[in-house]
Amino acid sequence: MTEGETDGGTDRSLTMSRAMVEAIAHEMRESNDVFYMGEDIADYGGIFDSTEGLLDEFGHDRVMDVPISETAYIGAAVGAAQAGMRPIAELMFVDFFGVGMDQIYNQMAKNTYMSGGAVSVPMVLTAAVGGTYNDAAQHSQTLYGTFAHLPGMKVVVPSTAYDAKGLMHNAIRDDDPVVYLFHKRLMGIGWLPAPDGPKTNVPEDEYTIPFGRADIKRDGADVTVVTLGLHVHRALEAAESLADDGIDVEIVDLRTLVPLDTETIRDSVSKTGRLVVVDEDYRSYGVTSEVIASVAEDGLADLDAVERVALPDVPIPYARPLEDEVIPDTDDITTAVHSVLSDE
Amino acid sequence: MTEGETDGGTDRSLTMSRAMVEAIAHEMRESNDVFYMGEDIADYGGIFDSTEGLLDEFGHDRVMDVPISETAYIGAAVGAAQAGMRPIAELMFVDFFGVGMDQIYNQMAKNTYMSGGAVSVPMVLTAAVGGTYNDAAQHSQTLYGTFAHLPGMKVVVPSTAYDAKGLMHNAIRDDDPVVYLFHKRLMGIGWLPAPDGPKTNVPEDEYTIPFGRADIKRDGADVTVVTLGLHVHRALEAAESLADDGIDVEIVDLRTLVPLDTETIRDSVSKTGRLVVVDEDYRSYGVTSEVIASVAEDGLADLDAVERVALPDVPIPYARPLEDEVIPDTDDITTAVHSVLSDE
Amino acid sequence: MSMVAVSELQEMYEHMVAARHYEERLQEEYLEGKQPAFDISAGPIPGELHLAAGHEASGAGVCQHLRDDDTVTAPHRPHHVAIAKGVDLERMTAEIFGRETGLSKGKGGHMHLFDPDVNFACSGIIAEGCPPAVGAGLAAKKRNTDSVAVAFLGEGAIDQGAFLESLNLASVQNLPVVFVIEDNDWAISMPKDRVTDVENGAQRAEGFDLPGTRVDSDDAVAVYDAAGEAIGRARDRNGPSLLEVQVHRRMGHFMGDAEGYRSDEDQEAAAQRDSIDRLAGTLRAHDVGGEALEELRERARNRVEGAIEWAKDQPEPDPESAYEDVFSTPPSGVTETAPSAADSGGEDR
Amino acid sequence: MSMVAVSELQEMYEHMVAARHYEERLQEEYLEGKQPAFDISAGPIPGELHLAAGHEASGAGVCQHLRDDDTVTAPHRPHHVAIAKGVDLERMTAEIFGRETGLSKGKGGHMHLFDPDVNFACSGIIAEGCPPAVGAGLAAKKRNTDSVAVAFLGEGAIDQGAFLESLNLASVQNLPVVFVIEDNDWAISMPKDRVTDVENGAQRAEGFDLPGTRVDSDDAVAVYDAAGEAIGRARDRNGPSLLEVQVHRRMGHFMGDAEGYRSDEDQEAAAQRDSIDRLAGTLRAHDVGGEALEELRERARNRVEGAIEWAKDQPEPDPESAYEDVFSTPPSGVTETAPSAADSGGEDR
Ligand SMILES: Cc1ncc(C[n+]2csc(CCOP(=O)(O)OP(=O)(O)O)c2C)c(N)n1
Ligand SMILES: Cc1ncc(C[n+]2csc(CCOP(=O)(O)OP(=O)(O)O)c2C)c(N)n1
Ligand SMILES: [Mg+2]
Ligand SMILES: [Mg+2]
Repeated sequence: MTEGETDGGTDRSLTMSRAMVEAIAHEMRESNDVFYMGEDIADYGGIFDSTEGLLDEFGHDRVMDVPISETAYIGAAVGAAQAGMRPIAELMFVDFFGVGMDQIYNQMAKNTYMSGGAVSVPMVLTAAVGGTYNDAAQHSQTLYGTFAHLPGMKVVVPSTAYDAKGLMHNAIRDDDPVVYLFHKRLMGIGWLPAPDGPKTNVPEDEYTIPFGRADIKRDGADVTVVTLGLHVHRALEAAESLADDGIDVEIVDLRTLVPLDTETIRDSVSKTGRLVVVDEDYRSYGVTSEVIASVAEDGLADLDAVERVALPDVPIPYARPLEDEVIPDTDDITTAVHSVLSDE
Repeated sequence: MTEGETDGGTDRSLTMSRAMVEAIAHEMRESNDVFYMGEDIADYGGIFDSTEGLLDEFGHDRVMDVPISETAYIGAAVGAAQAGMRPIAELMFVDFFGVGMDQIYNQMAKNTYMSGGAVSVPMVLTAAVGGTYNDAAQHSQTLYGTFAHLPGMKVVVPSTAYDAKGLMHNAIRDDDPVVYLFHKRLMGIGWLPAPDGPKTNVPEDEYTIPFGRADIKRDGADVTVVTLGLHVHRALEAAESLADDGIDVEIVDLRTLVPLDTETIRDSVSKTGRLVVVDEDYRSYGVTSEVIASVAEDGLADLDAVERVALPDVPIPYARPLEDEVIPDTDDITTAVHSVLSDE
Repeated sequence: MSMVAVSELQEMYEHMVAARHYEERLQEEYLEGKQPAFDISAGPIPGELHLAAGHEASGAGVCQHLRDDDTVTAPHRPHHVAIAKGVDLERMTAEIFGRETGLSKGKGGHMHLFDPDVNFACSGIIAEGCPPAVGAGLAAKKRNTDSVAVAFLGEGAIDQGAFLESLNLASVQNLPVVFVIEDNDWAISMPKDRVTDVENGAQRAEGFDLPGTRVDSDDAVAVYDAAGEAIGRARDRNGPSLLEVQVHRRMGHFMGDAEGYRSDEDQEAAAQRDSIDRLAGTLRAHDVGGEALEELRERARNRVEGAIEWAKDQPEPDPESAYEDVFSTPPSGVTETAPSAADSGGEDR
Repeated sequence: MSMVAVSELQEMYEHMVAARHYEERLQEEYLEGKQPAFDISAGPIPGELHLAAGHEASGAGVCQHLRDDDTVTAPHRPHHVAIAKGVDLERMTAEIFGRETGLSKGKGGHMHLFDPDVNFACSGIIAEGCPPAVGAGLAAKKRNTDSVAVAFLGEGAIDQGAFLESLNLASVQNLPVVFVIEDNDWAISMPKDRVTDVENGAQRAEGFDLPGTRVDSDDAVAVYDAAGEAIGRARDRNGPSLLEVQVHRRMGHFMGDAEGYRSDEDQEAAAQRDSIDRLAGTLRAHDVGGEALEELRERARNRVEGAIEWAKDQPEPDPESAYEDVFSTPPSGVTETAPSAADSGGEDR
């Protein structure tokens, strides 16, 4: 990469957490309507650094710790959004969605439609997702498919600092509810070291990344790997080693699940003929299913072989050998790529 | 059908509601550990006749009205199940899952695994599903995919009285949590007239229908239609009219989503080569996706054409022309069948 | 003694009569084609219908204190509150009839009425409107306005987490929110004592450090007074309150409910305790004569008849419009700003 | 004056010392390999770790009244309660170290300890254990036994719907359930007054018509007495109670928490108010000498050391076992009974 061509001319590299917070701070400066609510997001700065530094600049009125009452405060964000503000509400772990889901999907996601467009709900729901640090079944899920299945919310999953900032700007400016899922392992938190990829150059200026546009994170001719979040980096790693074997993998980073960029996926598959979908959510009735079905529906003729690599349909176990077994790793991706190449 | 061959020799025909209640009553007679909790399930008999008549026989102690506190009473069912009882808890409409989901998926569904099998949670969660009577976005969903995506619960969707009884016997006897989703339009409720199909002959004796075994509701050679619940009957209707055009449709009734009988689906597709999946849940990241993906994964070579017919990704609207537009009907199925036949 | 002005009583009376007449007329329209065999898909009004006849004092007494910029959230039984809050009656009726010009273009129906002009919304999940009302109060506080928010709920909803959490959040943030419990003795078929040990729902307030009051006299004036205090407190930035009002359910839980679980005496007693009659008596005691009352009733009825007539004349929505409004129109969220090469930011790592 | 027997005080003391020593030793083990740079994936203990040093009086004082057939649910900070309830310490420790012979075969970890032999369970979502405890109480009532259920939760959990709804359900069904709030002043970084207006969490009981009591003396005997009353009430079928106990957090919310949000004075004060020292004083006043106390401490420490040693010796689970236990073993739910042609019931309609 020649710097300046693809990153707005900066060589300032940031962690994903810093990039995300930078966008939030910018929007909070621009408008008093933007504020952040959540547990431990004020003095603590967010358990996963999602609000690090915001309290100092904006104070407790706009960086608000709230009671452990997800239903009440997420619903309050809906009410404030309908009143014209632009709240950001944080669900500390996406795994906790079950205590506040009614407000999320029956109010936040549906009110625009149920009102025939008379009201809108310009809010962002942020949540930390993902495993790889042995936090077991109630603190390790991504639940990508759960949110993407229910209509009325846009669902965003950044994989790099660059994307995280642009997608967050867009999320806050969007007039519709956006669920912004950031992977803990990508944030660049001291105690949870990130892999190399997510820390990227990030322009100081604001910029938006439109929803519904997947990003080709690596060009390739032989196999299409569609993925998102942490697994973009695992797929890139697999691609590097596969390249040594002369296998040229294209990596599509979905970036948003709703809207889903089926065009980019299909274009890539029409080129490679082989599809591997890699996801950290549960295998069945989820992201891998949808990506495969969307290709089968309109591009069946192009499709020579398909594989999915996902979390098996088991709750996420605690012990290291067990968690390692179920969360897809680079080897699992490599194996799947070999498999689609030998399948025909 | 020669009576006596396929229905245990009875010519007693029951509504789906009567059949379901019969199984519950039987199990309650067999064991004091079985009891039913829910809103308006005692004196009212269940808003959708799911407990009609049970109060008279078993009294308020075993047919328990509970406060409108889904989190508390569904979680109480989990606790009682872990203590060795066999509670049935009713969520009046599946659409209300959001107020109690944490207990459902983080306790009911996960405790067996999280305890390494040390505890089990032998309970049934019943819920009414489905639209077609203009109850709008918060009272018309099926949410099949939402439950099927999250591991640890078996998910059952009967389409006939015969199946409803056998599946309910099995659900109560199963040592694992079972989500039993009954379609309002199939129950045979006076004010919500059912189509012809669901009222079937039902043996008086107990019998179980194992989970994970789809049922071929109609044999056919040309196109496989995979569906469930109300849409089994819409598909059968479509098949009749297609038969007039010489098109021979096979109809696979999934009956359970977890476990999913991929073998029966694949066998059928390997015969017909053409797959239409029909679902009343939202289109994306759901049942249609999973069925198509499961075939593409292991039977891609057999698959000549595929279509899905599902609720588009919009909340369910109220007015009749709008609801009619979004809930798949017989014509939509017919069109999809024609489409897979012309696709190749 | 209440300090309420006679003109306010007259307004409340008119709202209450309009609300009652509205429910009676909707009942008629709804049952058309549904008799003798009740088929929910027949007749001019689709779906379920929860009518609020017997609840009028609550909507009128509370909303009499509210302005357009105050927010109200109501539950599944919303019409009397909507009328008192000043929701557009014609478009609301068109919505209930499922018409294109309805408040929600026919997408929402009677449990999902939204009128942003007067900041009214309702929804069908128990206690679900409480958190958004807290949010409206939060917005008022942040914007430093003196508007308030009121959440209505049934006595059956006081056991639901959404309500209980909201009491705490409003209390700790000291928000201008009033929670109004409409106690009609029943949650569908479940009597109050089957679902809670607390006879007075306002007692819930005690665990959360906010004031709680109950009005059980079927007296719109008493509701007006108690609501005035609670809403005044909120407007003066003195924090939230909880108010419970005894009302009565005169028409079953929803249309088609035969109320087999309810005794004749209970039904009879509910019918007797009619707050509309009572308010008429109060007005007469304030020297508002029979003719003046009849004039108010006439005006109320005419408004209702006009709205129903208008609504029934409206076109049904185009089926294709079912695909619109999932997201805002015009579409938002596709802005692209500098740096222009932005989109490929992660391209070649 | 408490009627507690000296032998009970000794048992409680031993449990408390064991619990404290356990946490200190786990802290050591946990931090191994994680210093100077804290990487959560290093060292012998996986995942997050929430230690309960400073909470001991609560677990010991309450569980002293419990039998094996009584149910306890605990939150994310469970060890002191588990120890007092008699959970198998070796298998619990093996679970925390992620070993095959752990209580959950390494699948659950420290937030998901299940020991059905003593009816103990814990979980990681705030207030999530309350409804299942109500369910255990319900089962006891239905089976007409005199066993009881106790749900432990933090003071930060009293704003959560699951807790509040449970108070009501237990109250209206008159179930043998005791809710125990452990007030350690903090919910991670949030001080109590930021999240609720109520200083005394037991006040929540008032809105639900059940008795509420608070013990804030850091005195295990006072906890024992208050818990005895509440549990006795439950065992005698007189219904549920709410009990709040002041405890202290001595080790940060989880390991690695630098507590930047907390003042030194607050930390210091928490360390000072040590209920273990206090109970030792009480025992001495009951003529239990220094030597006897040291013997109890020694025994407690040995048990802990033995468990840790045993656990660290255990094998790690086979990766393939990750696929087991989603459902019960042996598999259930595949029974097939007459009529044999059952399966094709709907075949040809
Ligand atoms: C969370 C949830 N549970 C159950 C229902 C079904 N439901 C609709 S109205 C109702 C009874 C409500 O009673 P109450 O709150 O007293 O209001 P009322 O109908 O008496 O006005 C119930 C249980 C629902 N809509 N939402
Ligand atoms: C529903 C839910 N929300 C948030 C969390 C994250 N969380 C874990 S512990 C905790 C603080 C709990 O405080 P408290 O109840 O006082 O218990 P303590 O940690 O002080 O013992 C929070 C917010 C969670 N586990 N579940
Ligand atoms: Mg009521
Ligand atoms: Mg605490």
